[in-house]
Amino acid sequence: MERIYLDHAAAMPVDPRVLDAALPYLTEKVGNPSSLYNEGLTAKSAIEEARGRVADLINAEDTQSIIFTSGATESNNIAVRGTALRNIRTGKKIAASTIEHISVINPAKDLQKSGFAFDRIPVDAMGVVDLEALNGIVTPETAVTSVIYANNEIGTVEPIPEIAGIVHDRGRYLHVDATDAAGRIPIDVQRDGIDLLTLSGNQLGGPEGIGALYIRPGVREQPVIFGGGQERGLRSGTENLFGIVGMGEAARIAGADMQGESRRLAGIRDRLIERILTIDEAYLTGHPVKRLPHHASFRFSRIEGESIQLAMDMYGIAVATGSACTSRTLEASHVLLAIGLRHEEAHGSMIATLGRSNTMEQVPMVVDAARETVKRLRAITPL
Amino acid sequence: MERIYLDHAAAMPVDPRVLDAALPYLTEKVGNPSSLYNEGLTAKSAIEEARGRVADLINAEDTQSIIFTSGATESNNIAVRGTALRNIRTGKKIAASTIEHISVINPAKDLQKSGFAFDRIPVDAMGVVDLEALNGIVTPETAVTSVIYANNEIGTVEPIPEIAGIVHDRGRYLHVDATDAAGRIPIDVQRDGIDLLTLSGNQLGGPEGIGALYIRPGVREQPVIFGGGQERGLRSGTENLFGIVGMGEAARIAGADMQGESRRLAGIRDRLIERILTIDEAYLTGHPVKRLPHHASFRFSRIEGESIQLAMDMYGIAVATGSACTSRTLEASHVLLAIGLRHEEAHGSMIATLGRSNTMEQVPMVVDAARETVKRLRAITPL
Amino acid sequence: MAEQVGYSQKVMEHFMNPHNVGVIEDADGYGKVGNPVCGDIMEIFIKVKDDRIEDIKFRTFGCGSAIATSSMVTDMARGKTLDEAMTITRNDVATELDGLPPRKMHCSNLAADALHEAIKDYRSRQGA
Ligand SMILES: Cc1ncc(COP(=O)(O)O)c(C=O)c1O
Ligand SMILES: Cc1ncc(COP(=O)(O)O)c(C=O)c1O
Ligand code: FES
Ligand code: FES
Repeated sequence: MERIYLDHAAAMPVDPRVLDAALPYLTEKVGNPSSLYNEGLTAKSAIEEARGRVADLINAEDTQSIIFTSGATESNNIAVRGTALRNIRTGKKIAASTIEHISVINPAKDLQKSGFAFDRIPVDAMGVVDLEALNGIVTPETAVTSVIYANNEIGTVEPIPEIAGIVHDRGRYLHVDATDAAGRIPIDVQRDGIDLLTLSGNQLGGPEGIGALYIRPGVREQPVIFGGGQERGLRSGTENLFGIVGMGEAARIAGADMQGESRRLAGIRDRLIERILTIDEAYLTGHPVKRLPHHASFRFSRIEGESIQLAMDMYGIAVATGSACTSRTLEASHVLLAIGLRHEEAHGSMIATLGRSNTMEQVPMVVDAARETVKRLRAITPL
Repeated sequence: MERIYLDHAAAMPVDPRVLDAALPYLTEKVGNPSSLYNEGLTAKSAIEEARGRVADLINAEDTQSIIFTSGATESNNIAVRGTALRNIRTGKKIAASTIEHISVINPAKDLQKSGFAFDRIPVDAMGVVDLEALNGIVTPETAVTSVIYANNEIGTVEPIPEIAGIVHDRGRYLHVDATDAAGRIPIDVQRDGIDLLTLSGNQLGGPEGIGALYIRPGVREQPVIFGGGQERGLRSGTENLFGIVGMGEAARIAGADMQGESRRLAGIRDRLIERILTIDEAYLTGHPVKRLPHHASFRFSRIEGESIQLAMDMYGIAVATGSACTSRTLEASHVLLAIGLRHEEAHGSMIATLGRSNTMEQVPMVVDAARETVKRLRAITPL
Repeated sequence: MAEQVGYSQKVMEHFMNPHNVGVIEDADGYGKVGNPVCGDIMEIFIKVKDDRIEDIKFRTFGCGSAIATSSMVTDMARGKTLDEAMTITRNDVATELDGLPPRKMHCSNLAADALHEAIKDYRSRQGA
């Protein structure tokens, strides 16, 4: 049975064109980019070219505003911790929406131990940040405010330019986690008014273990990891040449293909949503319109998400869930609670994120499997 | 002209067998290892197998004592910062040798800002840690003592079991940075009495951007990067599946090939050292006997290392140098100063680290190039 | 050497084809337990004859292991005397399923508790 993979937000196959471009840097084109010998210069050029490509994707004003990290988690950590500590004179306050990724929330919580206040900005039932609340919460003492470009569990795209306006009126820097949005919808840090932007290599179609952080020129930062001073001192460690070249190529391809591919995926997504919602007591989570083109997320009443994931797998389909039962802490998804779902409701979540291998032809198979799954699990539920 | 690459300590080509094993995890075998669908379970199994292989290489008592990181720099940061902060009740003291890698020294310096005392343990002229001094410096308040297994600039291998004895008599935990030693000489964390051990994926023949930290069961740690709680909560972030599988395979190969390959490289090294030392005013740095099998390091009086690197490159040879001129800070190598060299002496360093592509036949070419290089540069030196 | 990955074959069998699903309308005993942490809910119905569990059914809201342990415990209890059934522990259920992931041992291994509740309910109805 051919499998249908619908968890691209968690992990994506690397684009074959990316592999072609980056593989030589694992085997032949190897050398220390800080060294002046031939291999070192080649490595250094490759890194700077990749930096330029990532900068282009988000219209950064300066290639040097991009630093490469080990992934989105680390970028988020630098953006929160590094910005807060380096700008401590602004004030000991940070703010973040209630639907940030845990790699924003947890470093923020860690800063609370050092006396920082951590304010949460609520969202509405569709996951859109409450602009009035934002305006009330952010103050001149807020060194960094973090808002996700588009949430990974519910797909809602935030009104970043408006948010940037408020943050810059009231507080200091706006950090935006664009892990899931980049390469799917057009991002322009200058137009959008973004000071810090998190990017993931794998979510662009590049390798795992690589990410980037855009830092607007002039924004002061301090590192989270200390060492040899690579990446302008903000991310020490020998450069992951394969990862960097791969991420650069992925950014280039994403820029070139985005429009067409996003339209294609949005078509599949819309059909999938329309058909899934014909299932009894099935609901969309997140925004019906302002959502990522590759993202469809649902909840089914009276059943639980891990069981949904396991059963869908039996039909050959890989989906994600925000169920408490699959989380490390066995806690309900903070995102689903933030949009106002009750614990029982948050349990029955199913998330499908599309990618290159997905086709319109797969939709009926996915819907049939979901229908069967729901039927089975409802047959044994006491609720 | 065929190039001769002699900077394996900085960056190494990935072993073709590693590529074969790991490439499928970039393309087909992709899935979230925390998920229960088929692709997730495959990923999880692959990670656990790799963990076992890394554990085997260093004879760790428990596969779960290995956590994967983004590289040796990060492992060192966790070992220093994470151990010190989590064991703060032991005391606010840390200690490290004067020849530690900067990714040990800089996080230690950062801890000074939080009120930690940072004590330096001197080494002798060959780079061997002064055991008496160690005994005097480490106290029951010293939460973590960091000593490099073998230094990357001078190749000296430290007497780790003796050091472990003293650290455990006097202080708390011993962290050992085995970035350059692992896969070159046999390491056994149980025999050696090591509490924390840093490993680099690339230095084993695996990809860049992946590393590991061995944490003896029972040693308490806290993370440096916060997020989703992967790797027992000590290294959040989606697992770098390709990197992890690659590092596992590299560890397996290193374990199997080490004896033969290290003997082969030691033969080349010995010949290289013998011949280079026939050059006028050329000196070996580091220990003549207790040194890494693939490591040959020199200094030449009255000339400067960046020039040496550039000139050697003209002869088709890539070497490293510890010269101030090539460093980001333009400071003389702290390692060369620590073994007692004066600033002028530290300038003229040349480091050759061997790998699979190197052969005995290359030695005369390297020596001729070095002789010519030294002659040229001496011709224009005022010293 | 490596930690078990995912669920055992047995858990998956019981998850996909759970035994003894349903409601006994005229049950002699009924037990219901829930885990406030992650929200699973299990209920067990028993029919008792001559101090033996003659029929047993369950309904469960929860994860794979919650469903599999419910199915397994009903299999294990069927035909046993009440005293025998009272000795079935959470661990016994997990063992019969060839183990559960450590994380799930406490939270979704409540089926034995539900069974014990059903037996207690039966006994209290008998006024014992
Ligand atoms: C919105 C968002 N931010 C950050 C991350 C962290 O990315 P990584 O795990 O690759 O570090 C994720 C991962 O899924 C995410 O969805
Ligand atoms: C002894 C030692 N430790 C740590 C490191 C840091 O390794 P990485 O730059 O791969 O993080 C190096 C790098 O050269 C090293 O030689
Ligand atoms: S029902 Fe939540 S973990 Fe089992
Ligand atoms: S002599 Fe030029 S940087 Fe040192």
